[in-house]
Amino acid sequence: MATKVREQAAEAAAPSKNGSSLISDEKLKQLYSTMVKCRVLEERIRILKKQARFKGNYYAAVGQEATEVGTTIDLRDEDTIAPSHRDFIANYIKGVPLNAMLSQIYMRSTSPDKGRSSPAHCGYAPLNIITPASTIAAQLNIGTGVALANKMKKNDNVVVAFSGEGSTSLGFWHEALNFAGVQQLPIVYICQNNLWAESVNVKLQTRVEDISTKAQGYGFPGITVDGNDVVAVYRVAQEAIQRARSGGGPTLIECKTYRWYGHSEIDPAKYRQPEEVEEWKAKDPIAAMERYLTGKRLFTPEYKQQIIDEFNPQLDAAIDFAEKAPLPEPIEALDHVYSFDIRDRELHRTAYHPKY
Amino acid sequence: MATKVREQAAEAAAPSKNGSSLISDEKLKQLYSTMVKCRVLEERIRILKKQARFKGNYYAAVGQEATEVGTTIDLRDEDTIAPSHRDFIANYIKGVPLNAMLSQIYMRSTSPDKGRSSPAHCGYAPLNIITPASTIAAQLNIGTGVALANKMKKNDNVVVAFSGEGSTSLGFWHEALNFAGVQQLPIVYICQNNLWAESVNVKLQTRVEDISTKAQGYGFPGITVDGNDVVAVYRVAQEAIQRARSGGGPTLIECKTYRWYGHSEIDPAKYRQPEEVEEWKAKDPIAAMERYLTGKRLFTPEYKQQIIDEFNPQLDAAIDFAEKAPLPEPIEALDHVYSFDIRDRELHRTAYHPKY
Amino acid sequence: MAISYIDAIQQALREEMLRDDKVFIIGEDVGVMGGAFGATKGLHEEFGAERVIDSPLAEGIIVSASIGAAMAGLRPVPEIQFSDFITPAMDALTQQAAKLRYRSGGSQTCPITLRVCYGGGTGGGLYHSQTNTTWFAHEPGLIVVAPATVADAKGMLKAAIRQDDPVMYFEHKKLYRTPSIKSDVEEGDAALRDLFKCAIRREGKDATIVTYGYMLIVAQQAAEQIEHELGVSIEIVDLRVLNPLDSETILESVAKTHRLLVLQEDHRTLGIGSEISAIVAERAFDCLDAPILRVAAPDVPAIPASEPLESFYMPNVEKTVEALKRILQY
Amino acid sequence: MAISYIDAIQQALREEMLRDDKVFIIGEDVGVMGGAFGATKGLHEEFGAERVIDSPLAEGIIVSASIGAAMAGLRPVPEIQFSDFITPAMDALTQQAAKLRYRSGGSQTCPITLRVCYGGGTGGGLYHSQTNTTWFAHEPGLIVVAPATVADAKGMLKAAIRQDDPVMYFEHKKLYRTPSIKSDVEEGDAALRDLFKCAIRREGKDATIVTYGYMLIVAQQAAEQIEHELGVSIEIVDLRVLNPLDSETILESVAKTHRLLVLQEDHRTLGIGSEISAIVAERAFDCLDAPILRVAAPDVPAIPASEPLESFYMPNVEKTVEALKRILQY
Ligand SMILES: Cc1ncc(C[n+]2csc(CCOP(=O)(O)OP(=O)(O)O)c2C)c(N)n1
Ligand SMILES: Cc1ncc(C[n+]2csc(CCOP(=O)(O)OP(=O)(O)O)c2C)c(N)n1
Ligand SMILES: [Mg+2]
Ligand SMILES: [Mg+2]
Repeated sequence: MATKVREQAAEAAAPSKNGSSLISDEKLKQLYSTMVKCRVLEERIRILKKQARFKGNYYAAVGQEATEVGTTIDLRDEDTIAPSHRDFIANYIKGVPLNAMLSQIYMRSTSPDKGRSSPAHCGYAPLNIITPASTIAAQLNIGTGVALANKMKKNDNVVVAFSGEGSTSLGFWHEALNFAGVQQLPIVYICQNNLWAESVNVKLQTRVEDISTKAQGYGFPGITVDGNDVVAVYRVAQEAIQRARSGGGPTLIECKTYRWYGHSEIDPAKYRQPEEVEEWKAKDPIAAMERYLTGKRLFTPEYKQQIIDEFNPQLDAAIDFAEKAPLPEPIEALDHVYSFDIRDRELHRTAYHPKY
Repeated sequence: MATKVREQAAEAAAPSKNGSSLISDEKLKQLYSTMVKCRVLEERIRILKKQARFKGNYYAAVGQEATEVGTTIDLRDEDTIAPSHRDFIANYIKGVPLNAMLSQIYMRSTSPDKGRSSPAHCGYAPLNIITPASTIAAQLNIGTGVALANKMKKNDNVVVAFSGEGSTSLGFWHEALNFAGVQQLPIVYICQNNLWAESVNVKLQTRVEDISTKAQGYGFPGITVDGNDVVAVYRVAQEAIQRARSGGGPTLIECKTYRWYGHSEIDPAKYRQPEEVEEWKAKDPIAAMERYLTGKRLFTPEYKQQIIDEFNPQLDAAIDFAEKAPLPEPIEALDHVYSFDIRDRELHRTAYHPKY
Repeated sequence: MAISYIDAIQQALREEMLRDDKVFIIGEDVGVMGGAFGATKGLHEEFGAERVIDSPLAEGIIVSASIGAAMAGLRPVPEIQFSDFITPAMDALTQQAAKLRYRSGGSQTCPITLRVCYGGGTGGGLYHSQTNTTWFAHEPGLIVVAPATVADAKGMLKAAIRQDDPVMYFEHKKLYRTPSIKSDVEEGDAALRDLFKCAIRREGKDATIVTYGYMLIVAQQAAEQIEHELGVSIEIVDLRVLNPLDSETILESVAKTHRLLVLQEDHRTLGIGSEISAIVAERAFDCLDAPILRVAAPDVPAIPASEPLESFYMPNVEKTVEALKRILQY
Repeated sequence: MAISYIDAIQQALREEMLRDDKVFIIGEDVGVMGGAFGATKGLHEEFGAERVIDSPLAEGIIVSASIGAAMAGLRPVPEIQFSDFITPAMDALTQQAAKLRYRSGGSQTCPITLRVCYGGGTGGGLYHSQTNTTWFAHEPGLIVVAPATVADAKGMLKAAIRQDDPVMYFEHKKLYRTPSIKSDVEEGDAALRDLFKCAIRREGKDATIVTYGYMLIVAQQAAEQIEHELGVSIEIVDLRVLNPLDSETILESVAKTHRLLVLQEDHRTLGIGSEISAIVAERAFDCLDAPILRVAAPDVPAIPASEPLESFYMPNVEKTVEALKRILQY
């Protein structure tokens, strides 16, 4: 079966072969404004981290917003996403309330997981967002199982599963994609190839140029797209999601992109050349979209300012909510182990019972 | 990098592009006679099993001899092979004494592993044959490590690692090939695609037509060859081994073949259509080679009889040796756990010591 | 009419699949072939390839796809053909299934029932005889059960499938067709069995044997022999559940008999017997009149294939009787 | 001059690489970056990418390629960045490394030294705090060590690299830079330390604490506090080796003090403490004047990230002192 290996942004932005219409101006603006809000959100989180206002680490996707937004924006509530440590903002794009997300950052009792997972590992059951483990690629395999269930239930919900290029080296990644191919599951695998897995360059992860090539081993389409071109990503993702919804099986989409900062907030990223970073910052997906919108007379600096000015108060409120929210009670460490309660057993098991 | 997906037997039998000469008559006869001996060996083992003369199970490669012989026959003692449960005869082809191999079948103290592994799981340190675990594909990963060592030692020894098509679904398989690609290791992966993994058809293992396609995801050549054409297999294997020896990196060779009998001696293989079995028996690699040799005036029925008549006495002697060989002493179950002895500790640890 | 342990498993699967169409089976050779040992026999024909899925050869995705399907509301019953080959699913089981409810603050769960064929003594050798229950008995978040009787084989499997937690169900291959344990079983809900308590299989007052799985048979034979020899009475506790452990039943038995022996097929170090011994030494110290002995396999990597090596390895009646005498005569 | 635990690890690696060119390092981020915590700092520059290999993100091949390289005569020192992520290597470790010598009748071996960064109490949360030593302490064929001092960190790593068996070397991330344990270390062979025995870190006569890793610090603080409070003396046994266990040293200490407390960071069920308790209840029963208590984490799936949850989880001085009092006043 034919496998497409490269899709150019231009081509992607044009009416697509499945005859779907051009993207509306409203949608183009929504893609842009959502990227801006994600950027503001993560840059703020990074400041909060530097101010040591929350404990734990954070993994910013700054520079990768086009990928996150273009793939996630039009999903339904019933669709599932399987984020990795890098995809905190995918929660926002899918509609998770900021109060819940900031509570996650602050590990408060008001967070979706009641303060158990690390700040960036955010899930949200009401919107079918799988709470990620840190185990790289594990979310793909669980997401693949959700896709299996959707297929068995004969509904048309899809799963969008995220991973980085480093993740492709793991056996988990292979078992998931191979199974999805055999079962022709309604799932889209988004591989954000940002060139680095912590300090390890993609050249040490795989011998292939394009991660999308790997789809050929699984018998479904693999597409490489400019991950900093939100229109291209959106178009390619929509096609893949459509194919999945209509029973056409899985797609692997490689988004070539870049993380502007270190692997996490404690990583100075000395292993990268400053030139490389500059080169990629020049490819800022937000600036690129501004140029694109300007060409269509859809962008003005005021418009951008307005987006930011509307978003910041919401963000301030959420931060305030999270900072005022209570931490979990210590004893809650004993909860949610099983469907039944174990507090009693745990609290008394160490005690010696002279009754014997 | 270009990846070759199909090589025809004819083409393979012709002088190869790397300019290597035609295969000598002597070599052709050796390929044939070795296949015949392997067939005799395994058919005899199956009889011994039916006669319940040894315990434990056996996994015959009858029907797959061309693959085993064509890939293994010209290896050096220093080259390593990583067999699976299916590749008992690869031991014979590489030169393991029949006494050792039959001792393995009979699980005697004279077996290379002193009676620990199951009959078909034969390794032999003096000839660098890795003693296989039953864990599918695990031998590939260990073999890949041996290849890494050969590369680091800057010698020109190669590794030939065997697996079946079912093995390709496992994460282990992926991690091994991906790493070999990145490191450009001197290893040849032989995938014997015999259509079945126990009762599971290859269509349920992967969506791709040719397993060799999977090499494209790892950035090295993948070749599909008629696994019942020993000349084609030999030629393709020689090219891959040459490439590996000279620092050209790994190759994945898919040999399309078929196991005539059940997965093991206790499997009636009801899941297969009799027609399919007949169709493949008609493609008997030994009969095919006889036709090929006849065309070259190198074959007569007497010649075949002579091979069998010479081999049978050797086999009888080895069976006799094995049946007369002692079983391991019970206490030997405590040996070879560590580099140091633990008999004492184990024999006395349960005892209660009133000295305290 | 009396049925075998493996037929009880097949019945449980069939009844639960008929009861709830969310229940499905996935694993290697579970479909067309009906399982390596026949536990899923006939189910592929009856329920079709959609609900009895012959998976690729990949334990990791067998379990992790089940986790995802369970999150999405289905009731997967995946199978691991041999416990020896469960390692590719180690992450799915210990890092995903065991931790999903906890890491999501109770908002996401995965009620899967993983059937695992385990156990030695059948000449299967190093890689077809392993137990490996310790890896999972050590993981809170997982329920680990190991039925020893036909009634439990059926009833605990049915209960596991209905339980809102990930359950690992260890079935001993040597029990599959043991004639001596064949028995009648009930139908439907009446067949359900408890998932949390130990069972007293034999009442006694002079010593307690705690065991599970195939070793229950060995314990019973040893008890009979020694009662006959020494006129003592031995209590036998069948663990049934390895995680979370039912400490109370064990402690009460020891409080009554004052002597404890743990019998396990697993090798000694960090087998389930270590935990039971530790619980009793911690909480019922005063009740003990003798050291707590463990009859277990020696600490070697696995069960060798050659007959003399395997029989040296396996715990048996003789070793059990000898240990019992040591604590009784202490 | 006094160095830190992590510098001791780096020194050991460097010295062994200089001594024997068969020694090489492989793992995630071990090269250019010098390791997630800096344990391999400077080695990539000094020995090059050939001997300090930045591997793909795949723990399975990191370990299994090391096994193969070791079979071929090299001395690999692979690294697992966090014990939480060791699961992809579960088969390589338990089914291959642990069993290769055994299954080949002693004819094939794989002397690898796997460094594993483990341990909690640093706010790392569910997946950057795990211990998971039980999975491997349960596997004969593996040597499992967990140094608690700077001298051991260096000497046991050097000895492990020279040992003809697969060794798992668990290094506690909270010890890496703890100022209080910094100390001088010897150079070269003089720095070598034993790989098989426990160490008495503190002599005492009224009770024994058996522990390892970071908990040794907790044990020492608890011992001081209670000696000061009650005027008793506590003996502290540092396990050092989790597999195979040095039972003799533990038994001798209990024979002297008659009271035993096991302190482990791991959660209670089937942590190493269970085995130690079982060994003593089996072999030194008569010496015991009190129940064997275990101070351990509660049986929950992992260490939660939020501060109050983590501190509830972690064993500490207060919990240890309380348990000590219970056995002393028993
Ligand atoms: C199985 C596993 N091994 C190692 C790690 C440690 N780790 C966390 S993120 C990371 C790099 C991931 O790289 P990539 O997949 O490219 O995602 P990115 O961080 O670039 O978004 C590593 C090695 C882990 N979390 N899980
Ligand atoms: C990890 C693992 N899972 C399951 C098994 C059980 N098993 C043994 S052989 C086999 C089928 C192997 O099929 P394939 O790789 O095609 O090799 P073939 O037997 O056809 O030569 C299976 C599932 C195993 N040995 N290891
Ligand atoms: Mg990356
Ligand atoms: Mg096959």
